[in-house]
Amino acid sequence: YDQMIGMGCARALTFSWGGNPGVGSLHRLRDAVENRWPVPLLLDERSHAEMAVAYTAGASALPCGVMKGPPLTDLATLSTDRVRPLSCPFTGQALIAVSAVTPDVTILHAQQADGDGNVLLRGIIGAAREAAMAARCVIATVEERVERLTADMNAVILPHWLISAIAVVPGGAWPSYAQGHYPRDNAFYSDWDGIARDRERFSAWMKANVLGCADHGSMLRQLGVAS
Amino acid sequence: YDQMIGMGCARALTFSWGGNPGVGSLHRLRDAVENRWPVPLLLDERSHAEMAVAYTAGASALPCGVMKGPPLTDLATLSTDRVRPLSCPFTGQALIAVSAVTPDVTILHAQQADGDGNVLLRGIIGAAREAAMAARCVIATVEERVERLTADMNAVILPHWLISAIAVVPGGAWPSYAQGHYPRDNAFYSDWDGIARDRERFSAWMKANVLGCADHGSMLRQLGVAS
Amino acid sequence: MKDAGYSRDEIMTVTAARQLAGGAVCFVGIGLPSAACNLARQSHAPGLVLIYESGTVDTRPEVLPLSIGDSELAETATCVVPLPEVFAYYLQGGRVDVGFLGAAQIDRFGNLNSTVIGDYQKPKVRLPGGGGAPEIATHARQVMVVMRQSTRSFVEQLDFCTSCGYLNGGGERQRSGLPGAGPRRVITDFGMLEPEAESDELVLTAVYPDVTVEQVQEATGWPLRAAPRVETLAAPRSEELAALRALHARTRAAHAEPVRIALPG
Amino acid sequence: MKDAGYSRDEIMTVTAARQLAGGAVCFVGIGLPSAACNLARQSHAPGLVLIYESGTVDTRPEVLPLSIGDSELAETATCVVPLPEVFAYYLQGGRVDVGFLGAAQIDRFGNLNSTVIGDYQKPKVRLPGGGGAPEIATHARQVMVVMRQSTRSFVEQLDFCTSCGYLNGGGERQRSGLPGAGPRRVITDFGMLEPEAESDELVLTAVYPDVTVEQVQEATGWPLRAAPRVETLAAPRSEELAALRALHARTRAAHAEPVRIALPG
Repeated sequence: YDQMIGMGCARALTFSWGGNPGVGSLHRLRDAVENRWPVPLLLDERSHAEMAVAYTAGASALPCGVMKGPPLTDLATLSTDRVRPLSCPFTGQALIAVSAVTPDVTILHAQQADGDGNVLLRGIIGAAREAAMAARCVIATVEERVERLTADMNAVILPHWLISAIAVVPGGAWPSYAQGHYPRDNAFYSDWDGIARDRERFSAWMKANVLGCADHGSMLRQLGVAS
Repeated sequence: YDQMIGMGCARALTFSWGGNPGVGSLHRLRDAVENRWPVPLLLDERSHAEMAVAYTAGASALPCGVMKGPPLTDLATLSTDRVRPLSCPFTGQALIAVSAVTPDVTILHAQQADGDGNVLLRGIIGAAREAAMAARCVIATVEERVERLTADMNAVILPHWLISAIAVVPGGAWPSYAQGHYPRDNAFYSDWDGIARDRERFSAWMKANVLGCADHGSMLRQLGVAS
Repeated sequence: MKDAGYSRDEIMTVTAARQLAGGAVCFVGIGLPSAACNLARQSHAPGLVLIYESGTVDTRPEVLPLSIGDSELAETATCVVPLPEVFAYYLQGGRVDVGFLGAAQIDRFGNLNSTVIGDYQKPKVRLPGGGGAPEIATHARQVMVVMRQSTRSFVEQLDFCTSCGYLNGGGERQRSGLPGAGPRRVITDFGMLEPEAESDELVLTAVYPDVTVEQVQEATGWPLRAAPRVETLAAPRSEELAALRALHARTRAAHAEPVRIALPG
Repeated sequence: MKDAGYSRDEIMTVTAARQLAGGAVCFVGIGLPSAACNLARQSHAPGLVLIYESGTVDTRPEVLPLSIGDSELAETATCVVPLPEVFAYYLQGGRVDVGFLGAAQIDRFGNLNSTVIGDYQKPKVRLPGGGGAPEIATHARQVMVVMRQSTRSFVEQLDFCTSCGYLNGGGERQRSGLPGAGPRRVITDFGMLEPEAESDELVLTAVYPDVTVEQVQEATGWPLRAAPRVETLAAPRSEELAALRALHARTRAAHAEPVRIALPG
């Protein structure tokens, strides 16, 4: 999402951690927040746990979810739109109400889709299921289309009628990894630090590799990642 | 649990459905509630959804959980210990607060335990995971002990430090089934209707097959279920 | 009725099955609802998505389950999700089109009792209880009820309200903020009842061949009104009957298989 | 220090690792905490249970992950659970003994900032943010902090309080009802700070060999007090250093492997 921010595509960011994992900062995010370049970015910031509760509430069609309280951090008290104190109606205990997050669209990458359109998620799934079920519309990209999902009955599957559209995009998780398909491209995460640090280098890279490529596969081939 | 009720071992029952699936009533439960035999039984009755929220709250160390409201059924309004109205602090929407259920002990049957004491649940798991994590103490019976759980990384596993004790009890789910091991004994569910309908026949059956057997395996052999 | 070549239960199940269209997502109770839903799925509505409250999603059982926890349901499902998830994300989340329920008692506004006959604290008959029904009745976009009709089951006054229909009628359900539309159809062994606009009171809208309006009224514990025009429902077609009987035969055979557990040692 | 045969980072990591005993359940942040926890698990505390906030439970990575989402963490875990579950059932549920955190700033009461330098609305430096830290600091039975010490990181006044330590001290944390005990130890590249009884103020309780109390005070942005008795921490043993260096070498080698994705067609 550093690319979307750097290209001015994002008006607001709902997030709980905004860094380059194992490397440091996301420089386009920093530039947008610190210098409003290329456009100002509204931050809707929560902790991981608040985000998990917010998506879970959204998936459950609830306006809010509950955490143990009281809210004492600067983050929790920054905005009354996200976190408010709540008293347990049974015990009086101090709790925290977290407002639901309900995306218009959730876009996620998964391993497989079958003929009916059921989508299999495998590995570290984070809050992907909740983010999908909280959304009005779900778009999935998958590594492969299969006749039947190769999954245990207790696997994490998004059933077909919750999905609006599926695109088969092999390598679609790059530069991250797809469990069971290919590993994380750690070198690119390092390279991105240098690319994104400079506005002009970033713009040139985007022009050559994103705007200048017909699809994800051509980009991967051009970058020498895919064969 | 019809057996525990009929033997007078239960003072109270927290439940959301108390029947013999596919057959009809649990006659010992009925006798205890309707005629207080052999001892009175206190009912802490909730709906499935309320129970799910109550266990989830317990597992999360919260005093209560939240559902969409308002509470309008006779069950929801029967006791203010279980369900209370709650107003969303963001939207004012009418919600339902459900008090947490935190068992002293949760006893469950599972497929496998490994050498470290991790326990694998597979198939229809209901709220077993939440009931375990809501409890102060978890006792698991398992079909088999294995070196390494034969499970996908996204399988439902209770990690070892949450479990107080594990017993290897093959056939321990009988007369129900253990996914991947043996099917449900539908005939016995039918037979139980006749056995439990009559106080004397029930007592005789319990004496012969439960009190009179050294362990679960001997009972299964005596009943001709196991070989 | 026997002369017609089908039983009352059979035409009831076939009629219930006919209410279900193509890709609908159904939350299914055990018993009559389960038979109707699976008949529909195995015949005219193969795209029907069945969810049982045990968490089996998009399940395609060959035989009818005796319990919501049957392994048949797990083994033929797209996935099996934990109980909290099926109620929170699927049902409360608004992702269920049709909830299919039975009950011991129903009143004129479609409120249901599956908890007790008599007083809750000192019941005459303690029934198994609500299970998933209260929230199915609350959240499913619409509810279908399948019940055998008699003055004992279609009553003036419920002994206990387990699941909400239209409450006291006259739009009270809608005003109270319950998300789903409530019981749109009640299919019985006499015909079909539907809620009247404005009053929300269940009125008789259709009967089976050879059933009279008076017979249905006699089997109802409140003064049942008939709609201005009462339709006659079509008798089961031979292929529908054959499919239903085959389903029941498969079920009986599967459930009669003796269980033997091999113990180690 | 170089003459000692180990770097400041190395003795800091080894010291942090030594704080972890046998079967403790640790919630681990990436970076220094992750190195310390894995060193402990691979050496003196093989029974250590490591949980990363991405949901990998009881994971045993051979190499250090670059991100909490690394597949190495998933593949070597007993199980991988969804994010809501790891935070609600494990962390908030009170099932984590030790939370291991880093931060950009810490104050004398162990409150942490990992959000911004400067004003939140117009920051001088926007940091990645809190991630799982706020709730780790709240719920873990006790917290350990590992941070390089300087007047820029050990500050009189945080720019932003991301995660709660002892708040304003003097028992305020306990009175406020936060479940965990707070930061019991802060391990730096100079030595160790611990909260004083009553005041909750961090005081210097131990230093590395050849480090003086004055050096630590100079590297601290508030007037750091020393405990009545300041211990000298043992230098890393050769097998500890060898294990740590081997871990880093394996990590570098693994992360340098080029990625090639085979596209169909």
